[in-house]
Amino acid sequence: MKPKVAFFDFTSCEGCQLEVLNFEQEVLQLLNLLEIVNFRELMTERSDDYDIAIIDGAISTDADVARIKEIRERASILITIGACSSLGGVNCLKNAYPMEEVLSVVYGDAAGYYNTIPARPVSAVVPVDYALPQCPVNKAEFLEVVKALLLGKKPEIPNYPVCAECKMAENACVFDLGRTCLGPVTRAGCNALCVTWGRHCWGCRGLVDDPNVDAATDVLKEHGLTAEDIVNKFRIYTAWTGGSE
Amino acid sequence: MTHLKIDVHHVTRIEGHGNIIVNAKDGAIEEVRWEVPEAPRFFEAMMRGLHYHDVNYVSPRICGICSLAHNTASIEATEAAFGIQPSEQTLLLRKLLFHAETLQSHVLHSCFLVAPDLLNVGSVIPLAESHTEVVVRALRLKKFSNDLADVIVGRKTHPLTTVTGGFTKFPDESALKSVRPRLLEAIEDLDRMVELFKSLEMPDFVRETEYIALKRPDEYAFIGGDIASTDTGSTPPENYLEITNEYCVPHSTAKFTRHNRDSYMVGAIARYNLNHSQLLPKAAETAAQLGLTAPCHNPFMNTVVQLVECVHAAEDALAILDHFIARGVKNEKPIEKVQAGRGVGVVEAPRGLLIHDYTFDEKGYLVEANCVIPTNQNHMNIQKDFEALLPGIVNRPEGEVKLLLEMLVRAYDPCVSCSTH
Amino acid sequence: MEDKVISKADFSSMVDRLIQEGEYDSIEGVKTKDGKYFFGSLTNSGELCLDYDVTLLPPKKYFLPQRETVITFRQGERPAPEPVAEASSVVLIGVHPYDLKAMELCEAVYSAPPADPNLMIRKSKTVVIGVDCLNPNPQSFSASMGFATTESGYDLMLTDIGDSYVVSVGTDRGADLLARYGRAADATATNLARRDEVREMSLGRYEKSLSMPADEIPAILNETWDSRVFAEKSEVCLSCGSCVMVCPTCVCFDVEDTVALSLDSGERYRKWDSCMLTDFAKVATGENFREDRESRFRHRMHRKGKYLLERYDKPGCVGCGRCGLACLVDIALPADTYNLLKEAS
Amino acid sequence: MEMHLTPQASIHLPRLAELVRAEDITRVERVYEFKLADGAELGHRPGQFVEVSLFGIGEAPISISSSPTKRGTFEIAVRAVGNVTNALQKLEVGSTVGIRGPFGNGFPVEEFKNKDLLIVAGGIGLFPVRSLINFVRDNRAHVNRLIIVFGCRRPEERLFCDELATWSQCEQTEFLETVDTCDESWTGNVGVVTSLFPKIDIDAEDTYAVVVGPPVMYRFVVNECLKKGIPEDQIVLSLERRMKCGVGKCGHCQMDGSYVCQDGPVYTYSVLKQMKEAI
Ligand SMILES: Cc1cc2nc3c(=O)[nH]c(=O)nc-3n(C[C@H](O)[C@H](O)[C@H](O)COP(=O)(O)OP(=O)(O)OC[C@H]3O[C@@H](n4cnc5c(N)ncnc54)[C@H](O)[C@@H]3O)c2cc1C
Ligand code: SF4
Ligand code: SF4
Ligand code: SF4
Repeated sequence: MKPKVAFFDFTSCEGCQLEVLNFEQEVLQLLNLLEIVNFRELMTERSDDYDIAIIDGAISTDADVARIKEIRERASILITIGACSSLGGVNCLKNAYPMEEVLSVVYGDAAGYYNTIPARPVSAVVPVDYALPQCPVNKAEFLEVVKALLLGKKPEIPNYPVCAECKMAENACVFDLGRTCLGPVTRAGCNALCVTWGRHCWGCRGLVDDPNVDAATDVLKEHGLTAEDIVNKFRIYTAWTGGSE
Repeated sequence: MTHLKIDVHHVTRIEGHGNIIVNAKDGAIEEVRWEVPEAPRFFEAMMRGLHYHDVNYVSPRICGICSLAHNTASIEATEAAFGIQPSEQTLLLRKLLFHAETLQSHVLHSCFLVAPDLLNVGSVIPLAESHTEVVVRALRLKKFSNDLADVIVGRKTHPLTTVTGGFTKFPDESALKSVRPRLLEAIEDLDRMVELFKSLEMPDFVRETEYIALKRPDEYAFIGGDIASTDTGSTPPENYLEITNEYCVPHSTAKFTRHNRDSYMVGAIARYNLNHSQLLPKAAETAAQLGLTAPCHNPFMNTVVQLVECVHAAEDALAILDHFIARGVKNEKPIEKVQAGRGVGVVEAPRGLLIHDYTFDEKGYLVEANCVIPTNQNHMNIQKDFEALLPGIVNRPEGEVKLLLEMLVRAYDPCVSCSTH
Repeated sequence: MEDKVISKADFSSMVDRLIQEGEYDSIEGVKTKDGKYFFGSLTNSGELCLDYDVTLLPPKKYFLPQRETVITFRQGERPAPEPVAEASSVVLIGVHPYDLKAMELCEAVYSAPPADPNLMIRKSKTVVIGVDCLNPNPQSFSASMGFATTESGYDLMLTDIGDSYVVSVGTDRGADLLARYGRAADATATNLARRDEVREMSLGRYEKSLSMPADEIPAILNETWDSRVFAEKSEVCLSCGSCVMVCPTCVCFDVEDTVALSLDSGERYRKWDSCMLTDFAKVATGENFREDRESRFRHRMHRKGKYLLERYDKPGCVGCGRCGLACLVDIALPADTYNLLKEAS
Repeated sequence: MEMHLTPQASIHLPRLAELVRAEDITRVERVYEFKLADGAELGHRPGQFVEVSLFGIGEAPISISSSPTKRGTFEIAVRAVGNVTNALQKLEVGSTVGIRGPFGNGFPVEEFKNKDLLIVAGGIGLFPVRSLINFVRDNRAHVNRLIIVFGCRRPEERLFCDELATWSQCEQTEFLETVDTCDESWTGNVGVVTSLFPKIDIDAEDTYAVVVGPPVMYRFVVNECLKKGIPEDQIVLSLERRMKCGVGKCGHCQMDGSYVCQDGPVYTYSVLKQMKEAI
């Protein structure tokens, strides 16, 4: 029996679902292994009978909260893909402001029509079995996780900083090039993608389990960042500090 | 008494969440509504205080499908604010990227989201068996356009190398050369898609509206230019507010817009109606083959126009690629310059006119932002199309009515989560 | 063996000929990017930089790649595992003496019984052309490790004496390569005197050094297990593993299985691992045998300074300074720690 | 020097073995009997281990639990805690696995000759020492006295109950047993393993103690052994560390300068005492 898989999207850019759709070569093989019963962006049929729920997007409205709880009850395995569902993602940038303020900045006088709550990762509302952060989700890692689950193996999500992979990729260190980077505290697994393409790490895979944030903060300061810059840097992906279920 | 009650909660095969509500009794329409319940994300509020580099990085997260368009609009707005004139190479690379995104987005839409309706199935999955060749070609086209973007920006969704003032890394000759034969193959695949669509029939429905798109004297516009309307002519981008006039309605978290009439349309049809004379030869020929004549007032034809644009994009991409293969890509440092000020960036995302408007302080931190998304501009036009389409079909079976309304929504290729950024 | 001399122009033509004739699968040498150096494939001699200070990664990557398939297998009833040892013929140009010494250690580790053939096969298919390091990087202390120059580990060794290189021939294979591809003459006494002079001058350019003879390090480590130096230095450690990833003598790896999407076949691969990473010594039941930064930091210092030396009779650190350059909190350079321990003891 | 380096020499290539029998010991522990596909003997010493491969899942180091005197097949006993060990539980008889090894030094069986042997096993520490116990029982003249002390947390967690019964009934084997906690149905000794020590009377100079169990147990049991006067180099322990290659290359099992996979897993207390990272 092929496991039944359902995809659900919450507050997000839907880039993660698109990344999954971007398995041009692999998608046909995947369909041999899984039965996709719910994928709103791709198909009209839907079913509430599924084993694995794959979630993208953060939780940011009261309706989201109710919906994710319902999904958790039905799914035996719940996986979050992407930074939004796994960490809260860029959605949490708004949490720096009062909700009335963000509503009125965007909707002006009509702010009263709408509901919003501070954005949060899925794990803040229901237990998550496996979280695959990254913005957008790492296709290769997603495939590895799917295969691991099919084999009955626990997926391996790295618990060490991006620096290690960045060295293996033989990049020049961003700090040596006169810029700054969150690689030293960010969970690896992307092969230091951004640095390899001439940028720095923004932290889209979230922090490692035991980050030395104090030491990293000192490093950032030494490289010319103000305390405010540092807050801004961390808040892009790791603004959610409310813990998990 | 017959009661027609339609409540499509979350239309499928579109990007984001939208609902269709219809209530009719004995052929009398009591209620017909396009609703957008998407959770809003507040980019304009939450990006405030970010450094411009981070703004350019965060703003593409407005939309995973047209992240390149957002990224480019964001960068162009920033450059306008700082008074940066990017190099010719930068502009050319950006155009090549746009073609990659247009291709990938249009192929995804026409083959994966729309084609199932025309072939009477619920998704592309059964087509993998019944129309294997089409699906394989469509997948190959999509993969090609993704890979073309990958070579230049590192990954298709949420580009990496694009920054204010230029690029951080450049494709080498061998990478560009390896792409070229695949581009030729893509052009062939597109021909076959065109063949397929020639045989498919689009619903016959016509409603003329106002069409708005960018217009440039030199080419079929995708980046920059003036904002042109079929009703009122051209407006410089800085004055976009005169065109968009955004307003809120309680049943939609996305804002609506209006200009000269109750609604206007943006996207492939709008571009085609305004700029069809600038299509490259092969694209113009394709339009003729598909029976397309300007102006086009049938929104269902949007998908067909998208195919024409794919041919145009592939054609132009080949010219640009050949230019870079012949001349090489120079390793240019991004231009750095920061000053306080406001800038507006305008581009034609696959779904239509996209505007980013930023104000920065003297250190380059964002003070204020406004983003107008193509789908915002189309929401009201969808509503107006519903109102025009429904009376003619209200007596048909419920399933048929529902399908036609859904197909109409899909024709617009709406990017709903994007519109509630 | 004998010493030759070759003009720089002739050496460049030698490299170009090596590239063009295709006798070897690839010609690898030191190139530059972002103001740093790295070993990469050469497409013409103009890309080669022989006056570099240090490469980002050591040439170890050619013998022990970052990720390497070690066996393939089928899934199901008949797994039929097959060993994999991929190796191509390579000429590797521009290896500094410390990296040659480091390779000798790697070889010692991998040839200790039971020997690992993968590394050894690659080594045997690689012709190594070394070059003396005349402008050491600011963290290098290889001179005090005794590795400013080396008498072994290369097929050919170049020393830049101005317009030409003195070429020390280390092996028959090197002599043969030089004879077939290069136009070298016998080195004159003046050439050799000049070589000694430039080598001598380079010694003055090391900014870092040990405050004790290198062979005292094990004894110092023996006495200082509980020294506060370890706790103090490691407090700011990011556990990022950078120091290990860039090290020419670090050889530890992790092993994982992965399967094809069809789930019918797969491979087992090994990839670089680092004892500075938090979970390196953690077992399935949750116990972590080096749970805190201090114990990991101490372990690395002992491994570099003592364990490897005692086991393989070759130093576990060659003083290349890469770890010092890579460490963002400036604690990784073994010389700094050994000097502090010496002071404290 | 000529080196014949064929890929066949790969340190990573397992031999194939067939699962011929599997039986539950407890809910999470199971014993597996394997037969090498080429019909060869494993050729191990008590205290050695193998790397068990489940292709696609991974490898895990597991002690050989049967005695070398058992011919034709060998046994391992495994607690399911992770990927490989969980997947083993689902393995059906007739399946093929990969085996590398035997690795490690094993117990210094030769030194036990004509001595008294005191074996102390805690929990699944019994898995490796079972090999030694059965070896000695099959070569009973090899040692003088054979004293076995076994402790586990509760009666339900007792392992190899049939064999425990045999040992306790055998005249030539002295067998003591305890559980940490229990209900009324248990009539035996209650308390940690060290609580049995006062009951053991030995000629310390002539005794070798073999101690295997969870890390916490070592300190206490070694202390008791020392108190009884057993010389430090006659106290033998088997350790566990993270392992990947089993052949002294991957670095994971390093403890001070020692590679547990090669120099160990068996060490005498006199050696371990010198090591800072041992216990
Ligand atoms: C010398 C030795 C003998 C052992 N004998 C037995 C035995 O007889 N019976 C038994 O049930 N268990 C034994 N173990 C423990 C057993 O190896 C681990 O429980 C097992 O490796 C867990 O692997 P896993 O794949 O199920 O778990 P995962 O957590 O999925 O492990 C992943 C990988 O981590 C490593 N690893 C994790 N835990 C350990 C560990 N404790 N020791 C070494 N490597 C580890 C392995 O390389 C493993 O492949 C022994 C360990 C050692 C070192
Ligand atoms: S480098 Fe950092 S920001 Fe980039 S993908 Fe990796 S974790 Fe995300
Ligand atoms: S420990 Fe540091 S200095 Fe020593 S060899 Fe390794 S990287 Fe070089
Ligand atoms: S010593 Fe430095 S380089 Fe090494 S792990 Fe610690 S912080 Fe990273």
